[in-house]
Amino acid sequence: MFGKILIANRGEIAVRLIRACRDLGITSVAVYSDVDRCALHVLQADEACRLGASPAADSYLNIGKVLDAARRCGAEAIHPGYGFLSENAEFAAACRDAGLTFIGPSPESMAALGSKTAARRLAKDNHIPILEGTVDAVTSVEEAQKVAARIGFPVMLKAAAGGGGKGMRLVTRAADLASAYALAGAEAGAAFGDAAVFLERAVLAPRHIEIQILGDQHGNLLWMGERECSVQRRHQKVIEESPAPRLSQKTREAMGKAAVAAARAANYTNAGTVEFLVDEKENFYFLEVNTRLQVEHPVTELVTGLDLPILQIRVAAGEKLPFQQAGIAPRGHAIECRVYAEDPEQNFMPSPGTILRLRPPAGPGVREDSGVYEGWTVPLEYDPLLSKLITWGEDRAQAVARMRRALEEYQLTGLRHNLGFFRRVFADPEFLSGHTDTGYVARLLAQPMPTGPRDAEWEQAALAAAAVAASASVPAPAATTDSTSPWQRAARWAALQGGGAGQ
Amino acid sequence: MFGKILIANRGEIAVRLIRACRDLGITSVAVYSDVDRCALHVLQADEACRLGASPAADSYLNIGKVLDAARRCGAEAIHPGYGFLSENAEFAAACRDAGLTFIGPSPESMAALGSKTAARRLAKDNHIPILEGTVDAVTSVEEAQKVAARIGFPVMLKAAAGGGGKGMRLVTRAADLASAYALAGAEAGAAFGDAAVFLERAVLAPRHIEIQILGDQHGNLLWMGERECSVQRRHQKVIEESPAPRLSQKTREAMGKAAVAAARAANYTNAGTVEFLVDEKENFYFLEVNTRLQVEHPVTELVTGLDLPILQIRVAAGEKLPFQQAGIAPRGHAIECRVYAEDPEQNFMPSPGTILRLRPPAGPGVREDSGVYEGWTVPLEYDPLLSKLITWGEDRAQAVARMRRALEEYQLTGLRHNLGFFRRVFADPEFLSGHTDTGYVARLLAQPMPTGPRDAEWEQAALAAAAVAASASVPAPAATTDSTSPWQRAARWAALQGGGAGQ
Amino acid sequence: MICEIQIGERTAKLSLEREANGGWKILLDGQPFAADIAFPNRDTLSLLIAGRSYCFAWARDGEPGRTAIWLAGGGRNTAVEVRDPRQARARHQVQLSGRARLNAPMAGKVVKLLAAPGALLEAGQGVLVLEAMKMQNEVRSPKAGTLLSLAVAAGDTVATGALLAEVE
Amino acid sequence: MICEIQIGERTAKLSLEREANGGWKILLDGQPFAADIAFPNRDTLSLLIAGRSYCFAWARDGEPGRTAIWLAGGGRNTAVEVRDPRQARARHQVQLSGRARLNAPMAGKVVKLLAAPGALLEAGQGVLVLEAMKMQNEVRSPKAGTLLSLAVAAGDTVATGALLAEVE
Repeated sequence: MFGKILIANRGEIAVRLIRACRDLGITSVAVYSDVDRCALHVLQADEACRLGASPAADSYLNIGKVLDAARRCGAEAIHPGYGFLSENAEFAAACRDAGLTFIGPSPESMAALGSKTAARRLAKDNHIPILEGTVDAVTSVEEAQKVAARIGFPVMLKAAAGGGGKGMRLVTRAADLASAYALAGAEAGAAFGDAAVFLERAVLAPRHIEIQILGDQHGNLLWMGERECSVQRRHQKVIEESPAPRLSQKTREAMGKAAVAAARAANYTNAGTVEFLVDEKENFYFLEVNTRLQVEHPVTELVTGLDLPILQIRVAAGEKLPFQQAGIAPRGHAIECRVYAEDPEQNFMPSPGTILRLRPPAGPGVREDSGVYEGWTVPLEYDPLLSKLITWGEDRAQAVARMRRALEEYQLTGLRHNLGFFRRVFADPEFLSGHTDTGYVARLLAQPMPTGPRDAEWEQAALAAAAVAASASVPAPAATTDSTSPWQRAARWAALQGGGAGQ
Repeated sequence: MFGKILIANRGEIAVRLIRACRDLGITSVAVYSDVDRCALHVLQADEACRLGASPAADSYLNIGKVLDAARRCGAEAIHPGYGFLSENAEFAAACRDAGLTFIGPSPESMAALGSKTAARRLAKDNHIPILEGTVDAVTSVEEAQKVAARIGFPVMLKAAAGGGGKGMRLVTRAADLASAYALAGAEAGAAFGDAAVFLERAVLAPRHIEIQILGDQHGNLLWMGERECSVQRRHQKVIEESPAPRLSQKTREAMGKAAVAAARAANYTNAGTVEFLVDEKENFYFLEVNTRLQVEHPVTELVTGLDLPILQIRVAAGEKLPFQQAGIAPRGHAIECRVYAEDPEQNFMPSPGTILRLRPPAGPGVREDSGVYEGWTVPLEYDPLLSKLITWGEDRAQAVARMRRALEEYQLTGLRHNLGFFRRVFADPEFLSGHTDTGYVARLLAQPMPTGPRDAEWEQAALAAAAVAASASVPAPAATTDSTSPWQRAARWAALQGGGAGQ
Repeated sequence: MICEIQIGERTAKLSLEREANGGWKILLDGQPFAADIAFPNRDTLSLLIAGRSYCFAWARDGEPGRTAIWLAGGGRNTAVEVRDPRQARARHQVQLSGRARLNAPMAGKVVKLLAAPGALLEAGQGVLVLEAMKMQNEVRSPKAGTLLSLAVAAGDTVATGALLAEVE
Repeated sequence: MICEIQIGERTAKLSLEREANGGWKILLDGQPFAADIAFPNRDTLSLLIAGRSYCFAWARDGEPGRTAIWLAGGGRNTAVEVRDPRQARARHQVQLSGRARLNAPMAGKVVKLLAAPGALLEAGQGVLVLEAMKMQNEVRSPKAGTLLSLAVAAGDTVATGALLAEVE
């Protein structure tokens, strides 16, 4: 087993991996950019090593600097988390060349599966159903127009590299294709260092269900249940759950076997996720493989009782998986909410700022994987994920009830976020019935905001509280040491104008 | 199902019960004494109702005031929690007379099992092994001396009413019996309103293992695994776990059946716990029945996946248990640490005060059931339990590793507490081997304090941090609005003198 | 103290007086409002109103005469504005002026301008692209009209709420 | 700033100087101590020392010249005392005076006196019974000797650290 692991990431996933290292008695090393000197992962790690300036290209995406940090601190292995370099085969190869264990699949497996285009070809070759479209990237707007005309609108533009909804655009008519192609390419380039995008038939309002896989270096390759990830905005998941509601055991197993077949064709080891689109008739289509730990891995952990980062580290160290396929026995139901610094009233746009108050919920069935703390200023440079709130219950109804209770307890002020949006989702009959698909969020937001029986009372209490608080003579409990310039204050004010009780 | 439940308790258990009500969509009503106006349970409940002055006799132990509060708020049921009125058959009967559902066993079952002396007789009648001693209370020091002489020292003095180590004294020689008898009686009187104590043979360093039972009003009575509770100080549990390490499945099942037999003999319904002493040869002796929810119920919840307060409420409302004995399938291992405001360096004496900083741990496998918050002044009047920290793991080793990690993250300052003691326990080979008995804490404290390889480094960092903090020009972040009198400050200073890095 | 508080769409007038016994006398839009108010710590308020328990953690923000109070409680996290009624009047007039202003919906970097001053815009047409947290976001015109002015250039970093452009 | 800090059994001398570049120059018992120090927020400190990361949340307590700093970090929660070296000297002398003082180990109520002034005590013999949080606790003499004086009577409520009795 390793003595020291460098965690080449930041935010909640870096904190999650530090916890895994601690559970195994392994020294954890955080890396950081200048703006992240006081980020939570730096405060929590055993050691910390500066990478460089704040832009990701100078820090978390810079292979040379990450490898240099690993050399300096004497790490034996690198865990890449998700995003940044996690799906970069070149980085995995560079680790191997530097004598470091990359905690993930081999560079060869990543190359075979990591790009969506390559993965589509592999799936096709292994008789796993895929959606109509280009297998290779499209190299010009003209080519994109031609293919789109052939398969018919709507079409989906997708970054060949990466995932997480970045560099992805739904295009419903030819007139929008050029601008969407440019934006998707630019976003993909900025996020993954690769601007290539491909095109496929868009299935409107499908379900998005994925299979967790895990393999060791001794030929064992298992699937660990599925995750339903249809609740998305901006093509990015915000709520995930396991098991998927309304999915037959027959389809679940067929998907599991297809996922293992795809992974086996690429000699896959370590953790990965095979994503599928599922239509109303439970036909499923291979989408892509995420060759790394997934953001939403906790829902699988809560139902299976397994610790995925720990298993990743173990198999990367050469250990055999300690169980077989039959040993994976899910129990109950788990749901995750991704808490983002974003504004649901402004199309979920990122909304950085300083956290003035943070009291996460706790108690039975509640897990919080956070990457922030009270007083932390969420930087502009990176993904706005603050934390993940996950609940477990004996069944879906209990997991939902506990999530509702957790949202009730959650205190988070100082910036805009989506907790109010979740509060609305977990009171919505359509969500509660389990009939979600990727069009769900748009449908929900098209409805008028419902008001509860206690809302007016709450508003009266809040008015009184605000008046008393404003009149209080104690100094304002601002949590930062930085003084805020008048200009910043004015800007903040403008942002506050849109504020409402809906949050 | 009930629409509104009054929670006749305070602290973490009241918060736990508020959460259970919320999960069921039931309105929760907190009750409070004057010193508890801003206690966490009052802040978290849907409604709150004043009982009276701060002494428990004027508030939480006052049957008339609790019933009056229930009437005023329109509650249909009362959950008593643990301690206070929870094992008071008179109170349960008064609830019934007032047309309120008491969430617990019937007054008749409580009378048959609630007093330790009555329970001993019932166990004897049902051929469940008990320890030699008096079945009834001893009424004078002289009688106590006589019985002790007969069965031989060491003997244990125990309050006939109540539990939790209050009114309990181990006596090793005749000369100490008189003072111990007086103290135990006074403590029992103050805590339970009943000064009666009985005497039994003391088994030195036995294991303390208990069985969780649960019955509905339709004749179903199940046992839900055991809890190992041998790690005690002042005859009160501080660490509990499930399953018990080194317990054969045969003994476990025999204890489960004995527990169900005892409960069935008393027509038991709702949740209860049957406590046993277990010797080295796995002989077990019936100790007592706690006719209420136990402090340590979360460890059972984490391994069985069940929610005990919710099941209590359901069966009290007349519902059938939704599973049979075979449906109870424990998974993994859970451990609980009771976080107390007490001083391990002063024989674990209670140590009230104001919480200046509180950041509980979180992440995979960690659950915190807390009754306090940053800024709260822990009152002198009640039990010093602040919170319960519980971890779950696939096996004991993982539960322990996660507990160690959680303790590493835990930030709690402003008063003395036992987190440092737990840190020591979870690094101790004897504890890690699972070979604990009720003499464990004394053996541990008799050893010199071990120092870790990083302790000196940590101390240097702490010295530098303290100097920088002391020189900082920002105002002190005291969390209270109260000004502290010079006299109180001086007293605080004296308390701080004993301070050390050991915490 | 008399103040005007805006919460969501609603604006209310609050009058607040400390009583001799330490309690509070509150008038909400002229109506007496009875609450038992206590302070769990320096940034938390507990209110018991007709038996119901409300707890709010608060943080102060803003500037003299216009305090923003962030409130967290009962599952809601929201910013309310507490105004001195006289100063509020002046501000209102500014807001009512004719032009539509495009403010930055988030802090970010202007990566591309999509229209030049003088351009005729359709409602919903993109004016510029703002990048934040690795997302490219088109900022669109709220209405059809003429792009009067651009307050930023490509490459500029802007704070949340900063003026980007004006459309008439 | 120069101060004397007591942590557990150890007392150290710290000298602290703010450098022009915003950094800190620290001497620990006369030896230079290199640390990269940052402030995550107003009550947290981050120190990077030879690559290792230490984070402490702190809260201040105490009185002028004798600051108590509660530190939470790395699994430890402890109070350290930061003293002005001159004032510390004076205090020390008080502590060295001859008699054994019994201080209240916790705040509580004196429910019973077990010995009267003048009584001869064995080491470990009970002097009085203190009740706190429903526990009855015997406060015992730390040594054999004579009970010189009792500072409390049955029924008194005492704060933590309050003088209860003196034994010689």
